[in-house]
Amino acid sequence: MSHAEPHAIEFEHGHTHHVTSMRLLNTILVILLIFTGLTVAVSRVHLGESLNLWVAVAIAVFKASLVCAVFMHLLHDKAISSLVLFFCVLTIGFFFLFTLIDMDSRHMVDPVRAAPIAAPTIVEEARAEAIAAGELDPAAHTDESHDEHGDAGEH
Amino acid sequence: MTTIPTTGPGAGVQASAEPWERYTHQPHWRNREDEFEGAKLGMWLFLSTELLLFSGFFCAYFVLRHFYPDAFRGASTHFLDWRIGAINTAILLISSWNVAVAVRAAQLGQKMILAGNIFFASLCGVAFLVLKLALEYFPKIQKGEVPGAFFSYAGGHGYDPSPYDPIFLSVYWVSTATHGFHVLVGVLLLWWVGWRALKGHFGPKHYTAVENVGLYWHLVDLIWIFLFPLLYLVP
Amino acid sequence: MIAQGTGMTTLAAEPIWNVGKGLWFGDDASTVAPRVDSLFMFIFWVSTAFFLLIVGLIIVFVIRHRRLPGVAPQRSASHNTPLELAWTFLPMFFLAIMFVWGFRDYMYMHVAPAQAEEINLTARQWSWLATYDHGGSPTETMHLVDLDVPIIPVPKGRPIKVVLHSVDVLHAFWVPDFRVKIDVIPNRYTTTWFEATGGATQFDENGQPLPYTDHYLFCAEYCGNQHSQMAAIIRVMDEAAYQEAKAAMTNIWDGRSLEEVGQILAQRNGCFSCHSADGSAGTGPTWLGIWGKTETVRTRDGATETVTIDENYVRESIYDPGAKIVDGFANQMTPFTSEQIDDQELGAIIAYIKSLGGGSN
Amino acid sequence: MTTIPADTAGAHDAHHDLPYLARKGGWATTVWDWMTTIDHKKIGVMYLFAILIAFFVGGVAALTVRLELWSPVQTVQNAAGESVVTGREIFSSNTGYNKAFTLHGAVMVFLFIIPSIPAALGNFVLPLMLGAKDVAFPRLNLFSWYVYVVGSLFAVAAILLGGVDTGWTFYTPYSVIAEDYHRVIAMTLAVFILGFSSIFTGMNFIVTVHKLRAPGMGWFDMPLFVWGIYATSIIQVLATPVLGITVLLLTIENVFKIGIFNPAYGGDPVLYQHFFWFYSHPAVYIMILPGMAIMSELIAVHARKRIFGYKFVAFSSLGIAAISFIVWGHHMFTAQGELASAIFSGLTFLVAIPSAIKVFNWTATLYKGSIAMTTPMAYALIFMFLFSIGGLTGLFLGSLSTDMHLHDTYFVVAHFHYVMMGGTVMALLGGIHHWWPKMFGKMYNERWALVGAALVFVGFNTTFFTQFILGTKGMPRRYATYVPEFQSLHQLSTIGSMILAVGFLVHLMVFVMSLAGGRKAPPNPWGGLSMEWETASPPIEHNFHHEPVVRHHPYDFDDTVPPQTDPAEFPLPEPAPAGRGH
Repeated sequence: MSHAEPHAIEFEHGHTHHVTSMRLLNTILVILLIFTGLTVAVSRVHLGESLNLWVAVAIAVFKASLVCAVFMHLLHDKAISSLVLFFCVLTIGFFFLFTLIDMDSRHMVDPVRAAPIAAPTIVEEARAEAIAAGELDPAAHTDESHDEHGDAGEH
Repeated sequence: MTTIPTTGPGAGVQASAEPWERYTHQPHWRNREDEFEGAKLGMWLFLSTELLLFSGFFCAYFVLRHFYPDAFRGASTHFLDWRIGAINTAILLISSWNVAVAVRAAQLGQKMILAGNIFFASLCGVAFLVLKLALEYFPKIQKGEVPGAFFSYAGGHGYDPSPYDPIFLSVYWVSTATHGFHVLVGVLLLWWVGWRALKGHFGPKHYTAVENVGLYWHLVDLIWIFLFPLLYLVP
Repeated sequence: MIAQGTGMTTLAAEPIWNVGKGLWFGDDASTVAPRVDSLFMFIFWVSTAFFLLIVGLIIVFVIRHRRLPGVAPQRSASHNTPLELAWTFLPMFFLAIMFVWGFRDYMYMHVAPAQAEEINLTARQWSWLATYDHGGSPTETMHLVDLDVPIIPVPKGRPIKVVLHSVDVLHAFWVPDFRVKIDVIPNRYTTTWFEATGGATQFDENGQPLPYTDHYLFCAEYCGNQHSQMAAIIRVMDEAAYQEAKAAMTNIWDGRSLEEVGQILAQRNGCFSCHSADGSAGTGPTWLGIWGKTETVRTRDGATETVTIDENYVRESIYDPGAKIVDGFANQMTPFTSEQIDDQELGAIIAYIKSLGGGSN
Repeated sequence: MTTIPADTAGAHDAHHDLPYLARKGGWATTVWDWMTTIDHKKIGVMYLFAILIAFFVGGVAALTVRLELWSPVQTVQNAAGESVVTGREIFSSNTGYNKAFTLHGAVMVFLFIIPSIPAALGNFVLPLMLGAKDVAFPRLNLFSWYVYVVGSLFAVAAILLGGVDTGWTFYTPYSVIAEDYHRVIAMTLAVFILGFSSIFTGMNFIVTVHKLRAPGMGWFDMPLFVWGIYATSIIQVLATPVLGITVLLLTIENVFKIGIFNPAYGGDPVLYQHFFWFYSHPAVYIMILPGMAIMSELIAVHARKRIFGYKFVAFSSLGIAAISFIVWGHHMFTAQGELASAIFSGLTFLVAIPSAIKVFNWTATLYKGSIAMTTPMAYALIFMFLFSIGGLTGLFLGSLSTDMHLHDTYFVVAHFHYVMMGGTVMALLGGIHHWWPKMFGKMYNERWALVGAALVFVGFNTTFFTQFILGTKGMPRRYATYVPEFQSLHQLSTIGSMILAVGFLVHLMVFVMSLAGGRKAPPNPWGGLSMEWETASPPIEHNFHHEPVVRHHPYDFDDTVPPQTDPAEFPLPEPAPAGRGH
């Protein structure tokens, strides 16, 4: 194996395909790992409910763009691949945007229409039923009997 | 998707050549480049359907988190261990790097580097699944930390489960299980590609399957990049 | 069946495009109805104009340019950009009018006046329960198609805000004569409002004018088996009659026997949409002669038991219908909570079922 | 771009010069050959038969529904003073009726209309029009047919287990609290699986259009059918996955009792509607765009006239596809917040524009044409008539205040039947007649086909125009029983559905007669210019003897003699005076 770093290979009849350099691949991996650490670190800091969410999403978007651009070769690929991804993301964007607009604007005209009012009591009822029917044993499912990682993520 | 023709114009290459050197293209394509580009376009279209599929989970996540922020915070910190999530993230990132290196190796005709990286990536996938099953799914099922009506976790360590906890667990289970299924499919595909790589099917003139399975594997990684902070790191 | 109305209410200065409204709409009986109809008819005539233009041109072209053997077609332009831009942007003008007009009236429908009286409406499979501000609910019913449905009195000429909630699945509140519709959703309240005008005078069987007008209330969102029987009557009456009707609801216990109260409560809570009192088949077992009978039932875990229909069984079946289902019937009933039917009311309902006869007791 | 001559594959391909329908040996061999074929033409024909069976099943359900609505249910007191239910026609309970309309909706939408034009006619015609030997991924194409069959089997299982009464929209929470949830699961899994079939077909066509166009065929040299199918495929790829996740979540909700949509467990039922309509509104355009695509072919070929404003028509397809993704909320004006409703209403009016552009352009195409009253042309005209009504009545539903009254009424039922059936099914019928000679190499009886078309037109309007009036007057949809005021209109509608059924039977007879003893079809009976008319009828296995090269625009009727025709039959107009060419 030669140590020369080819940037492209000939595929067929003058069509060349780009070859990503090892150095770039390694750099991207390191950046991705660092940002994984960063997103964990940021989540320890309380920035407020929505800001924390936005930062986590922003870091994830950044990491995802790196994967797309380099690992998935979008940087040197035909434009059509990026176009497909672009329209896909655009579609998802509309999906989220309009759904969330609806979910967050119900109260605007009449506040009574705002929040979900039905507490999911059926969960409790179903549990009670299952316990009564002998399908569930609540005592067996407390951390007192299974103590592996109950406190793992606390604070 | 692709076959190695035993007859046709490609058969003229000397018999000692690797299969990839003899490969031409399927008869309905005009040339190999078109076939490669067509297959890749098809793969990107498929990947976009996968992203849209997962977007449903994310949409449900955002809406339900908007409704029940406290339950999401409590359930996430109590039921999920961010360390397992972080290790799994690293595993997937490294395997993605392996796959990217494998594509490069295919382009450069380095058969053993190609196969080695593919198999290492598939091992990472297996490790991901083992960690998920052994440290998350099985203990959770045992403790009753399951979604919906079957939720039977009665609390402990000062944690009093709220009736809203199963909602978070619903999102957690359906999204990670679907993702896990994709990892499983990816591992099987990697084995298929690795096995064909060992037989010499892939080289600079023909590496469509490596490229496309690689794209699929990166997508699996991509989705986890979003799932990890959203599920494991709710402050 | 609602008494037929005659003639249309005379409206001052109908817009010109309201010509032909009679083909499309029945009565209009609320302040919002003429607004909706007016936009409807505007869109109708604009659409008709475009439609006739296109169909007319097609007919002319098909006749004038029909193919004749051996005759060559004529040449014509392959495109004409100004023309195409014109028919791209000209419709936008009409569309913009429709959008703004529709949005304006939609907001009118959704923003209730501050002085509106509130009526709570609870939907369940398959009945409507109206609760007024004094806590009372309608007691009168009307026979409609194959079911007795409640009559919900509303005052004429005064805004009423309806606050809706469903205890089980999606329903929709629709009064066609009011042109008012809103979905009823299980996990949140929805609201709408109307000011009834009463519409055209209605007459009784003898041709005498009635002092009130009746309007259908339909469930418009598919909600299961008896979706099409989930109806009620909105009765528009003048203020005095309305106050009287409201007062009549306040204490249903006064001067009534336990059985009579039980019958009213059963009606109100929609029991009769599934359980008949006359022996006819329904979604649930008929109550006629059921008391004291021994029935085979399915329990929740699939086992079969026999039970006697007594106080305990009725109570359980109201608060937890799925516990023991009589063989041959499906588990379709939404449970009642003890706030919806309290102990005292339960006693009345049991007394009513007892009164329908049966074996022992 | 380099091209390789068509005969690269060598002499062993000689048998590929036979018609694709030629039998390959005995009965068993032929069946095996069809079941394992990767020939897009055979797969197209298999899809055609599959969707026609689905149409029959859905149609029977529709007739059952109409018959049930012949009379309202009434209880009367008989002589003995007992209450007796009268007027029930078919079903002894509402559930039977509810299952019938659910079956009708689900089968027609998921098994019939969505795969109809793209998968059946598209598969057959699209590669031929592009001058390609096959679609990009022939094996995926066959696989998607099998996926369709497996999905259909799930639907059949749901029916055989006793049917589903949720309506084809599966609205939560009704669909997740039903006691017969295992049947709902079977039905939703069917929809999930059928979605994959749709996705695969869409992917295949997009890649085919991008990569397999004949040499010399630029984007604006493609027939408009290809543009329409291309736009459809984009929607199929970008919208169907969301349906997939929706029904998957619905299935999981039913099996594991979790709470994403079910309010009893903390979910939001309106969220389900967003999920569902995010797919199902674009799906409406998956249904109608291919109909529009066929329309452009029918009008151009049978009027022998270049499509007026080709680029406007082509781009309007893409415009419809794009806007279709951001209007789904108009199905939820009565359920969602005011802000969202206002946004969706505004966007909804936008989608009227490209549809209007198409209708105007088709009308203008007829001007100075040479219009032959063939069955395909008759269906093109019927389409324009019915689709215009369907499209224009959409304005009443897009406008907020009128929709508050009309939502979930028979007005909506009539509107979408005018679009789906008056649009897509009429275009499909026109398309089947148009390409029938190409597909099977036989002509059909024009006179009887026109009789069938006339019956369908009359029957359709009788059935559905009455329903507009029912809707505005106050008849809610999905009602098994109704108040007696509506009976006469309902009866008129039912009579119309009978006429409609007779019309379809006439067509069936015409097709069977054609297959049994039709005159042999010439390669180019209508004088079309797109590439499918350059090959034999039926086409040879590899579509073309030599890779075709684009020499003229597919609609250049003024200057091109149609291939493989007698020039006397299709005379060209006088040559254009110098300087006045297009």
